[in-house]
Amino acid sequence: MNLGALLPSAIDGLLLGFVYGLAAMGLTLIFGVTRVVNLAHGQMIAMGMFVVLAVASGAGLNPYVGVLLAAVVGLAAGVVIYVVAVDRVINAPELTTLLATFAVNLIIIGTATTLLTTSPRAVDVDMGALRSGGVTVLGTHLVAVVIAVAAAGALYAFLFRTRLGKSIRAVAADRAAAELMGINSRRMLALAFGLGTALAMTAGALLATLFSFNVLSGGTYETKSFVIVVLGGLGNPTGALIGGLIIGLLEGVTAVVIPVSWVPVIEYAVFVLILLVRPRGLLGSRQ
Amino acid sequence: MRGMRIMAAAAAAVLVVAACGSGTSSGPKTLKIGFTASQTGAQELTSKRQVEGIKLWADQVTKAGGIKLKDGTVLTPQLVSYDDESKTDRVQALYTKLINDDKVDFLLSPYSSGLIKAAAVVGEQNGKIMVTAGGADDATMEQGFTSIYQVYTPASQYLTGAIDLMLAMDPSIKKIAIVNEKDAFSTGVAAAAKPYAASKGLQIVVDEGYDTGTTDFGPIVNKIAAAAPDAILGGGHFQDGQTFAKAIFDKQVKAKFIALLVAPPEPTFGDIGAAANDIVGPSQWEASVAYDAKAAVAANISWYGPAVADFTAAYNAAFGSAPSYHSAGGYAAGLVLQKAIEDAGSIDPAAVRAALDKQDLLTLFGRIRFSTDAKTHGKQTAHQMVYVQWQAAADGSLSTKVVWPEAGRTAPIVPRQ
Amino acid sequence: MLRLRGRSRPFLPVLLLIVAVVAAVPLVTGNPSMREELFFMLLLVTLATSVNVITGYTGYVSFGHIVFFGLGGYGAFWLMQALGVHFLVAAVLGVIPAVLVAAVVGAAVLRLRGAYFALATLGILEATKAFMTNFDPAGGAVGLSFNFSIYAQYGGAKSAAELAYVFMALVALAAIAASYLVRHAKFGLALMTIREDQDAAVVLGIDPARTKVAAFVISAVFPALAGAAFFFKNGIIEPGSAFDLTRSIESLVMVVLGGVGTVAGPVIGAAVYEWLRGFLITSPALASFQLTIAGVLLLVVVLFATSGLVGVLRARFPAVREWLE
Amino acid sequence: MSSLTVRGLEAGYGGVPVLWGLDVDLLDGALTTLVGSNGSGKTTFLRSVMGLIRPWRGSVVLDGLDVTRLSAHEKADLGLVLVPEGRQLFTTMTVLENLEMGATVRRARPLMRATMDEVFAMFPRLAERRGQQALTLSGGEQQMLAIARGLMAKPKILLLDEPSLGLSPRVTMEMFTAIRALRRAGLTIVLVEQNVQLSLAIADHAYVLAHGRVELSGPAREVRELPAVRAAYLGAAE
Repeated sequence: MNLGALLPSAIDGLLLGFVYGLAAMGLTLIFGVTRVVNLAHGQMIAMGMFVVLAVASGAGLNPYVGVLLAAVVGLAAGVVIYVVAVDRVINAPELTTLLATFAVNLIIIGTATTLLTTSPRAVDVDMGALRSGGVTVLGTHLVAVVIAVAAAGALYAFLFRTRLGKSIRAVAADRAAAELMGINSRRMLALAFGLGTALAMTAGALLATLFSFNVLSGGTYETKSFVIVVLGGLGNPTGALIGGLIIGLLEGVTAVVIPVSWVPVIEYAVFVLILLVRPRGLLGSRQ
Repeated sequence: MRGMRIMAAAAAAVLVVAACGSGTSSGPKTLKIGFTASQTGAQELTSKRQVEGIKLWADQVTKAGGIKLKDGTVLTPQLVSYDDESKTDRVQALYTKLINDDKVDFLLSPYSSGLIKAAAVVGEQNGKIMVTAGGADDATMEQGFTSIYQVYTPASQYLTGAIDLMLAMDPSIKKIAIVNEKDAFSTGVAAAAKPYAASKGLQIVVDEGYDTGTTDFGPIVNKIAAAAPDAILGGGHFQDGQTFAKAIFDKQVKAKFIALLVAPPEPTFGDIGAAANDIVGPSQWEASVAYDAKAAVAANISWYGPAVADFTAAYNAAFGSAPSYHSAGGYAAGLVLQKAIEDAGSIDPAAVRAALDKQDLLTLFGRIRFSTDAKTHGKQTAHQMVYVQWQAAADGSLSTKVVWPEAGRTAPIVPRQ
Repeated sequence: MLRLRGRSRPFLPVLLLIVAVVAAVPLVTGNPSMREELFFMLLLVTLATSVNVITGYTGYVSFGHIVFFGLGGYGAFWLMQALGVHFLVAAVLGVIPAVLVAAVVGAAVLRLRGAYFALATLGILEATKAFMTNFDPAGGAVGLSFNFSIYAQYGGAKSAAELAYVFMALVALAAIAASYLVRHAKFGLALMTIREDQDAAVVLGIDPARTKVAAFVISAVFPALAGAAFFFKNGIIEPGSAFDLTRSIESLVMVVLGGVGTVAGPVIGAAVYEWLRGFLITSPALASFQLTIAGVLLLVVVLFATSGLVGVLRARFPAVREWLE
Repeated sequence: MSSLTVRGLEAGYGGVPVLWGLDVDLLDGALTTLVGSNGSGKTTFLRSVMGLIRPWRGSVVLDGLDVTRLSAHEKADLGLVLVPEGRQLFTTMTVLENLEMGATVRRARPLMRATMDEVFAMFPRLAERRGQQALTLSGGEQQMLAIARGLMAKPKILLLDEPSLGLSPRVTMEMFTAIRALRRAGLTIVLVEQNVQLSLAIADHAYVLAHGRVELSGPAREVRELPAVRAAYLGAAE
C-alpha cells in the first residue's frame, strides 16, 4: 500500500465522476418522467462514442464538435425510440417496458456490431496536461468536466426555467394531472426520453475523448449508471450527479488501498446495501 | 426436429475456401477442417489475423494441387467455420456441430486460451485431432489430453524471457511492477513471471490484475507512479495493452523497461504514437527472424513449407497488410497438420497422431515439436519467443525492431527514455 | 380463473411426455450434435420455467436469476474437482449455496417492489460475479477446470456427457412439474394474489414475505441443478460464463415470448427462442444480423402479442385452449 | 354558452363494467352535483368524460362537438377541466409552478398573470406560500391549490371530484363557500361529493347515481326532499 497514489487517484476519480454523473442523469431523467428503466442506456453511451469517432476520424473535424453532435443525435434517437418502442406499452408492467428497451438494445448492438465491427477504437485528443508534484491531470479530463457541468447546468435551466421543462417535471410528478392541465403527456414523455438519451450520448462522447472503446463498451458504463442512479435516488437528476461524484471518488480512493480488481465488488455491495437500507437513495425524497 | 436438421444442413458451409482441386484420375477428395472464429467480441481483431493465416495456407495448398499422399490420393482442404462471438458458452456446441454434422476430418482452434480450453474438451471427447494456434496457456495442455497439439510457445515463457532481456540490458534494475489482465492466458503468464523475478532477486512493488475490457487505467497507473518501479511487465491482449501503454505515457511514469503481452507486436500498436516508443513485446514470430533451410540443416532437423519472405509477400498480396504473429501462427497450424498427414500417408487419426508425436520441424514460424509426456501431451517444447521493441528513427518515425534473440536481432535494445 | 384451475384435461402429463420424447431422440438416434443442441434448449427451458415462478406468477422481475445457475455450477464443480465427489451427489449439494442465497438475500430484497427489486437482483448478480472474479480459492477470473481424467469414473468423456444430458432432461422435467404444481396449489393462488395486490393478500390471510421467499427458493433450485450439469459437461467454469447478465435477461425474454405466468409459455418460449437463434447464427445470410432480427422480433412480441405465443395459440385455435396452460 | 351532453356512457376497468349507460346534461352557468354511495361510479364518470379512461360506448358532446374520443389534454384545451380526487398536485413543484402549469392551454396562457392575481385574491393563503413546494402545504391549502390550478386553465366547465375529501369541517365550509362564489361568478360546475347534504345545499341540479346508473335526477332542491334520498344519504350524513 502506497498512499502517494491517494491524491492523484482521488482527483482522477472525481473528474471522471462528473462524466459518470452525466450519463446517470440521463438514465434517471428517463426513469423519473416515464418510469421506464432504459436497458438501451449503455448502448446509447456507446453510440455517443462513435459519433465522436465519425466526426474526428471520419470527417477530420475537432472531436468536441462530435460531442455537440452526439447531444443532438441523442435527442432525436431518444424520441424515435420512445415513439417506436415504448409509447405503446408505457402503462404496462415493468417487465414489458424493460424488455421493450432491451429489444431496442439488441437491435442497436446487432446493427452496430455488423456495420462497425467490434474492433477497438480510439480518438486521439491532445489537450495537454496540468502537472504539479505527483499529480497529472490531463486536459481532456478537465474539458470533459467543463462540458459535463455545462450540460447538467443547461438541463437544469431547461427544467426549471422554461415552460416546456416545467411541463416535463409536471408529467414526472403526476402524469394524469398533467394531462388534465392540457399538457400533452406523450409529447413530454418522448421529449424526456430524448433528453435522457442526449445526456447518455453526450457522456459517451466525452468518454471517447478519454479512453479507447468499441461497439460493446456501453455495458460497463450502464451498470455503473445503475449504481449511481440508485445511490442518488431513482428519478433524481441532482442525486445522479452527486452519486456520480461519489462513485468516481470511491473508485479512485478504494483502488489505492485494495487491489484495483476488488473495486467493483465494493461498488456493487454498496449498491445492494443502499437498495436494502435506503431504497430512495442517499438524496431521494420520501414521498 | 426436422427443422433443426435442415437448418444444420443449410449452415454447413459458412466459409468455404477452395472448392475444386486439380482433377486427377482417382478424383480429389476434400479434407474438411473445422474451427470457430471470433467474428465479433473481444478477440475479433486477433482472431481475424489468425483466420487469414489459415485461409492463406488452404489457398496455397489448393493452388499447388492439394496434399498428395503416397497412395495417390489428393486432398483439397475445405474450411468450415462458425462465429464463436468470443464467448466460451457456444464454443462447445459449435465444435460438436463441426464434428458430427459437418463431419470435419481435423480441427483447428479458436483464438485465445479460454476458448481453446472449451473447444479442446469437445475435440478430446470425440477423439478428433486439434492443432491449436492462438493459445499459449500452459494449464490447458496439462489436462491429460491426447489429441490436442499446441503450436505456440507456452505462456509461462512470455515474460520470463523478457526478464532475462531486461537484466541483460540493465543489471541494476531492482523494482518491478507486474500488472496483468485477469484472463486465463495473462494470469498464467504472470503466475510464471513472479517466481522467476523473485529468483533473479527482483522486488515486485506493484502486483495488480484488471478485468477484461478495462479501459480506465488511471487507478493502476497512479499506483505504479507512486511506487516508482524500474520496470513494468504485464498487459493482456491488444486493446487493453494499447490503452495501458497510453495511460503510462500520459501520466509520465518513468520506467526503464516496459514489456506488454500481445499488443506491441501488432503493427497498429504504433497508432498511439510516442506512447509506443521503447515498449517491448514478446512475440511468437517476427518476419525479420528469417528461419530457413540452412538453419534446419545446422540443427539437424527438416525444413518444411515456404520461406519467411515468400509467406510475407503472399500474405501482403492476399490481405493488403503485413502478417502479425497471429497470422503466421494460423498458417503454421495448417502446415503442421499438412506435414503430419503427408507423413502418415492417410487421414486416419491414429496415424496422424503418431506422425504429430514424432514431428520435429523448422518452419517459417520457427521450430515445432510437441511433448509426448502423458501429463503434458501436445504441449509445445521447441518453439522460441522473439522480443520486439518499438524504436524511433532519427526522423522520429516509429517501427518495431527485433531485439532478442541475438541471432535474429535487427537492433540492440535501448532503455526507455 | 376458476376454469383455469380445473383439471379436466391431463395437461401436465401431456406436456411432460412431449418434452421427454423430444429429449429422448438424440439418445435413441445417438446424434451427439443434436444432443448438444437439445442440452442447451433444456437448460433454457429450466431457466425460463424457474424465473417464471417468481416473475410470472409473483410479479417480481428477477434480472439476476442466473446467479443461482452460477452458484450451483460453482458449488458442484468445486466438490467434483477438489474433493472428487461424484457428479450426482455434487449436483444435489451444489443446490445448497443457491438456496441459502435465495432464502437469506431473497428475504431482504423481496421487500422491494417494481424496478427497485429488478435493480437489486442485478446488483446481486454483478456483486457475486465481481467477487468470484477475485476469489482465488475458486480460481478467480480464470475459474476452475477439470483434469480430463476426471471423466474416467463415468466411463469416459462421452458417457459423462450423456449422463449430464439425461440429468439435464430430468431437471427440466422436474422444473416444469414444479411450475405446474405451484400454479395449481393454493400456494400458486397466493402468489398470484400477491402479484395483483399485495395489500389485499395480507387481508386474505397470506403472509406475503414468507410466500415470496418460498417462491424465490423454488425458482432457485432448478437453475442451480442445471448449472451443475452444464459445467460438469463443459469441464471448465469461470465467472463470465457462470454469471452472464445477458443469459439472465434472455430467460426473461423467453418467458415473455412464450407467455408470462403460464406453465407452457416458458417451455415454448425457450424452444422457439433457441431454435430461432440457432437458425440465425448459422444462416450465412442472416448470421451477421442475428441480434438485430432477434431484437425486432422481441419488440414485436412485446408490443403486439403481450400474452406471448401461448396467448396467440389460445386465441387462434380454440381446440388447443384446453391443452395449454 | 357552454353545454355538455353525455349519452349512454359505458365504461369500466379491465373488462369489468362500472358505468352502465349514463345520460347526463349540464346546464350553462349552473352547479350540477353528482351524488351516490362509494362505488356508484361518480369518479369513473368524471374520468371517462375527461378521457382519462376510454369510454366503451356512448358519447360526450361539448358545445355541439363530439369529444368522446379526444384525450384529456385535448379536452382541457377545449375548456373542460377536472380537479381530480385526492388533489394530484405536482408535489415536487412550487405553488407558483403548479399554477403556471394550470395555465398550459392556449386560451389561458396569455392571461396567466391576470388569472393568477384573481386566484390569489380568492385564496390569499396561496399567495403567501407561492414559493413553497406543494408537498409542504396543509391539506386545505393543497385543495385550494388544486382548485386554483384548475381555474388557471380558464375553464368553460369545471369538474370537481371530492373537494372536501380529508378536510376538517371548518376547511370544508371554506371550500364550499369558494365553490359557491365561483358558481355566482357564472362558471359552469360539476361537483362530485360524498358530502351529499352540503353539495345538494349549494347545487342547482342533482343526479343520484347507484351501481353505475342514474337513479334519479332533478333540481337539487327537489332531490333533497325526496324521502328515498333522505333515508339513503342524508340520514347517514348526519
